[in-house]
Amino acid sequence: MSIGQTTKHRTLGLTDEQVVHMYRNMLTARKFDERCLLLQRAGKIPFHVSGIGQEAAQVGAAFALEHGRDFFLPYYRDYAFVLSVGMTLKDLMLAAFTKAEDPNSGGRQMPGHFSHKRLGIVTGSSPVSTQVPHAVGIALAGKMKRQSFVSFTTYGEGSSNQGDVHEGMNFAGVHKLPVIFMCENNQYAISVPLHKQVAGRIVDRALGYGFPGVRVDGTNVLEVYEAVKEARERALRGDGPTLIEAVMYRIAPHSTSDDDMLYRTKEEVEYHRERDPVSMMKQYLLDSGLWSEAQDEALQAEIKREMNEATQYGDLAPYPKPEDTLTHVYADEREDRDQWL
Amino acid sequence: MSIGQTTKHRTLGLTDEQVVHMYRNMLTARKFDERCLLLQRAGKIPFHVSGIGQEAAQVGAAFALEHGRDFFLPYYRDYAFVLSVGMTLKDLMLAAFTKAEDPNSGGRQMPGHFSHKRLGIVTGSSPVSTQVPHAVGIALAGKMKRQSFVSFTTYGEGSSNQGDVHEGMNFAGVHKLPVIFMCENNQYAISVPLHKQVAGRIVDRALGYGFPGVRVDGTNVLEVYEAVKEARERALRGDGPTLIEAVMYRIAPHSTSDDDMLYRTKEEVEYHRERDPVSMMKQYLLDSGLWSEAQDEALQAEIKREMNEATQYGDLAPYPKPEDTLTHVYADEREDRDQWL
Amino acid sequence: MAVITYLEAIRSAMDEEMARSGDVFVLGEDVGKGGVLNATKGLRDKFGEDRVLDTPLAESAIVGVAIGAAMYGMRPVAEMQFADFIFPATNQIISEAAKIRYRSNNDWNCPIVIRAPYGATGGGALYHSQCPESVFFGTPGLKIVAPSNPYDAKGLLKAAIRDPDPVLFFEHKKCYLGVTGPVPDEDYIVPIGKADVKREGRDITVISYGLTVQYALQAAEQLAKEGYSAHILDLRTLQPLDVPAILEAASRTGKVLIAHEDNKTGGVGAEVAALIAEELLYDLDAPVMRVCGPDVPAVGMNPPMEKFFLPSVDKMLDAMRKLAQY
Amino acid sequence: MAVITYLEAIRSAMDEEMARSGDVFVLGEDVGKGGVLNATKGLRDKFGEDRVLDTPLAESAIVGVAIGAAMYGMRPVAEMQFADFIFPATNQIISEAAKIRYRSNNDWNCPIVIRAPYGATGGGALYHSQCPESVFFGTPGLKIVAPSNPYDAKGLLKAAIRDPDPVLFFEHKKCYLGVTGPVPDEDYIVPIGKADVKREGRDITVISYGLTVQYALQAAEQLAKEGYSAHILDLRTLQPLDVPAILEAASRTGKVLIAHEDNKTGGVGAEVAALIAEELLYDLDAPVMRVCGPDVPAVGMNPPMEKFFLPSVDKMLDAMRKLAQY
Ligand SMILES: Cc1ncc(C[n+]2csc(CCOP(=O)(O)OP(=O)(O)O)c2C)c(N)n1
Ligand SMILES: Cc1ncc(C[n+]2csc(CCOP(=O)(O)OP(=O)(O)O)c2C)c(N)n1
Ligand SMILES: [Mg+2]
Ligand SMILES: [Mg+2]
Repeated sequence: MSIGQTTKHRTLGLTDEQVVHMYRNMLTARKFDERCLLLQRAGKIPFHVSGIGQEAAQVGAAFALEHGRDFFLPYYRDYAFVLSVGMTLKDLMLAAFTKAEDPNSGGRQMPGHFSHKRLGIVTGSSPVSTQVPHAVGIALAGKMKRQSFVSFTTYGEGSSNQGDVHEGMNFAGVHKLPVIFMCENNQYAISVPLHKQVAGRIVDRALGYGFPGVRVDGTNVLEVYEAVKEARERALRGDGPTLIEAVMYRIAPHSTSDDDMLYRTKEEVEYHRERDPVSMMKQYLLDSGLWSEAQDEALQAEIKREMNEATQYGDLAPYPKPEDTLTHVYADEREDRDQWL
Repeated sequence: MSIGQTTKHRTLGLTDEQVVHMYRNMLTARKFDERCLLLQRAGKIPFHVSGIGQEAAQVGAAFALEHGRDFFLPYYRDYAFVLSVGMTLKDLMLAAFTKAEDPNSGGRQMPGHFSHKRLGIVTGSSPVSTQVPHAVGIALAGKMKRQSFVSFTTYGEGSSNQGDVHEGMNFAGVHKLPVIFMCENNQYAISVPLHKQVAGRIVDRALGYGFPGVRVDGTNVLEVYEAVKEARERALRGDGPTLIEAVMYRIAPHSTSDDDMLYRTKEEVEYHRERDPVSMMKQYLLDSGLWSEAQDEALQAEIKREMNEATQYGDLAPYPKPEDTLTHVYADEREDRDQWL
Repeated sequence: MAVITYLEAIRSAMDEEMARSGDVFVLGEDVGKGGVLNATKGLRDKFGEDRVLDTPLAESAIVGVAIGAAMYGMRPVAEMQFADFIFPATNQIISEAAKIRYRSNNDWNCPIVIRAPYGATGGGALYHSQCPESVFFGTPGLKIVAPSNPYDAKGLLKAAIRDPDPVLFFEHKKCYLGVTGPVPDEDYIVPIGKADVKREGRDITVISYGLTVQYALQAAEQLAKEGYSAHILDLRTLQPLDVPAILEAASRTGKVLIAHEDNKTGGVGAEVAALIAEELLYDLDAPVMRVCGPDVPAVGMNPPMEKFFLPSVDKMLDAMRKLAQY
Repeated sequence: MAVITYLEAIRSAMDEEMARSGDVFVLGEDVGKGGVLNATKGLRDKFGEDRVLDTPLAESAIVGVAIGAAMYGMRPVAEMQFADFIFPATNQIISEAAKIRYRSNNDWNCPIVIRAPYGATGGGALYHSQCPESVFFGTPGLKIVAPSNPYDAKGLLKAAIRDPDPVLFFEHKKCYLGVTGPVPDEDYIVPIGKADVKREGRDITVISYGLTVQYALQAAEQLAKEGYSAHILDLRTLQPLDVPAILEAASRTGKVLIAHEDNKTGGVGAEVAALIAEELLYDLDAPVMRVCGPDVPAVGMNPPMEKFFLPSVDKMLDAMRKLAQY
């Protein structure tokens, strides 16, 4: 690796601490994923959808955004993203164990359906791509109220074919809204490979909406960081949306219910596992002289400790009460109405 | 006008008779439109949506398609189109008067909602753009059954923003289906001008679906003919869909319920009226030496006679019976089921 | 109290709420010029084109963008140009708006209003006449409102805009210019969730909403001349239904006629009848009756089919008389 | 007669209809590998990937493309991966499929089948558990089917594929592997529009469809031990409802319990109750009862809320006993 490459983060304005922090978040997300797969197999949690292979893009994007100001509309694989904008392992474990204290939904939704108002994480659902117009609406509101922030949303390449993506992007393009659309193109939509899913190139769709499309290597955290940072600057300058296509590979099966060997080969998966973004990031740190194997072991141990704590906390936390089923269909009469009036 | 221009139709493989026929159809559609506006103002028919200004693209396209073989999914302004693929003035007048004999819907739908199975005109509705996936589905069926035809659909530039257009085009792109999408970009969606409606250029959207987009002067019948002809050849060769953006101007108000002076100026409309495609076509025929003012007068008289006949027929034809309301919700038990079994 | 049309009531509700708070804005197709049905006429001149926003022709985006803005804290009022064109937005309404509070365990909420001009005016045919309320009825998390007169229309629309939850607001197009009535000059709201007795009576109870309330009132005048008195309950809010008011009105006379323009099967009237069958069986003196549109896709364009399809004062009177004489 | 699962019944219906006619094909997300719920397993190997077509992730296109193919003359069977994801296709279903025959005055028709796996299995949370039938119920032009056992599932799916009109086919996911039963080896259909008495009884009538029919049958066994006999009618087709069968079953005992997993307000049960209130008032010996999901957006993921929400044999038995003892 050349010197240029090993200090790329500095040329992007990232400190050494930040880039280590990026790695830490990627690793934490990876370990969370691995833990959940174990917990699911052990019957301790019902279900898990994994983000393995997508951590680089998620962390790169999160570091380019402003926490406490920007709005985030992530999709179900974005563990590394939400961990990087303030969600904790405990929060995620509470969701995995579907417990009352889960800040995402109070144990109502499947895990991976992120929500945390204080952190700017907007509640998401399962039907894919519905969040895209929401991101546009938040950006519109910000523009109307002359607030300086962006809204950032992600979705898979399969999901990019939903009508809502088209309608949302066109709306954002017409009004030059501060939105960043990031498609995490991981080559599969469950079993359907890219070429049966998407005609043309996703990145080229931006042209038709009059704003730039950028294709980046989604396994390279710094490349994604740079693209999102530029997109954010454009948005804040009033120059409108950006579409980022982050190309990557879904290393794990679609979910704990999926047998991916029905539609792809071990060899194909192995090929990509060797290009694992977390390992590549570690290598970058090692090559830059910012990291050592000893530090890595210490970090792994620390994450493990945290993970155990979070797991235990999630496991032992109480469930909602059965009658909670009936709450929050509508506002409590006094509550919000008075707030707004 | 140079010699090259006056014989352009021959270089496209169109005979002199055909190009006169094109003009005849454009003029017939125009006269139909004008008659309906009169009938509506006189309270003889309830409502009219006009196609004035869009006849060239419609006739150009219709002549490039194969009647009795291709499938047509036109939108509500396509009078000149349907007249060119076999619908008669009588058919259209029966629809305008909402009479039982109307082949489009038996007087059930608003006029402009074309349908005629024998002519390959597929029933359309009011919610815009729903016909786009239908066109794709027909093309898919044709491909599955190894039949050699194209399906052709039109819609306005406002309607191009519906999710169904995106989803339909992507589907057609993935499966390389023999569909031609023609957007009649007439600059307005009711009162909303192009720049508030569409981000980017409509024609550029094709790139994102991996098939060619062609922008043509929609007031030039030969240019549209050429584009649709090429698109049809591509489709039959198995090379997939084409998007054609035909640029034109909606000279009339949106409908008989619309006051267009609320959102555009007389001058703007006047400017485009001077570029009226029907007059330009007449001029082309005159310049080519294929036409004379005397012939034109004869044609006008002939169309007027036909129009009067059709109007009278439509006016005098009986309405459906009240109880017809209850028919054709579902198939008559014996009918279609047996046909298919 | 000024006497105004139903359409003016709706327009002035938006006008006043927009003046009251900068969070309120309207968006939709052609709303800038005033809307194709004139509900937003004059608002752009007053509040600017940002707050009377012409959108691209894409209903799912109109609702989806409104949802995003509402989650941010705005109070968007989204216009569907015709209720018939609400269906592209179904996913945003049912999967999103209705479930945002519940799924986030009360962390987020979605205070949008979706205005949908519905019902037949004559000459609208299959796709400019529909009554789609039953599609959304029965989706918990949504509120659904359908006023029958200017007072209720204005008061309910203001309540809807101030409501912290999503409200579908169905405006019967035939009421727009056809129904006028007195409306207070000062600010007021009509609470969502409360039905209203529009006429007191002893012999039969008519339960309805929207235009057919007006038909029932006219038919009741005629019926009174024939010696029968009709009690008329206007549901006003379809969801949540005002169950106590329904049961009270039904038990008042023991003879219930339910009327709506929406087709009969699976309509709101079915739920009203079911509630009565569950709660009031022994108080009924006649079977429950329903007068509704026939179970066909929608109204035909030609006049004979239109007349056959649509409710009318005469059809209402026939049914009311039959029930009274039962 | 082989004894097979509900899922195998559905798969074999498609298999046999595809073998029977080259016009039949299936399309949807992941149907090629067999579908995420295995309903199309093995079909691609047998019929090729053109006739077991993996589509892009876009429900409106799946249905819209199927409609186009159906108008051409094909018999597409479109799979919604989960019924919860049918809503993006609402416009194509309600505005298009349901109205094609009517609006073209019988010139065109739209013989599509839309398969929608619905209902909660446990662990599916808000968006993999819904019962969306009431959204489409009450849309004339559509047929809606919801079988409760393998025999009906296979026979009805074959009938749906052969039907010249659009059919929404709701398959309860908890029946897939949980319900087995005998199915003839030879070709047969179960006619759309006919309800079926699943158990004869004298004391109470239960009217239901889908999974809750199974619960009712189990509860009836228990109730029999307590000395009461339950008459159980399985609607099988939700639209058009088999009105004579409903009235006959209700009048058989004069005590009616209606049950479904879909939430109560505005559900199919409301129409069933309304029909009874209109036609059988004087034959009833007890108010009509409904056992349904609560009026909340959908089932929660965590076990306590799930248990609270979902119907069960016990809940059914309680209601049936209460009605029997009324
Ligand atoms: C509207 C809708 N249809 C179907 C599904 C079921 N589903 C869940 S994830 C998925 C595939 C998504 O693929 P992609 O967008 O590429 O994201 P990835 O899972 O690969 O990250 C499908 C079909 C859904 N959630 N929503
Ligand atoms: C889904 C839907 N929403 C709204 C409408 C009402 N509407 C009818 S035509 C029209 C404008 C269409 O504009 P465009 O697509 O540019 O076609 P043009 O009328 O200009 O030919 C609108 C909004 C509709 N028909 N369908
Ligand atoms: Mg993917
Ligand atoms: Mg236009």
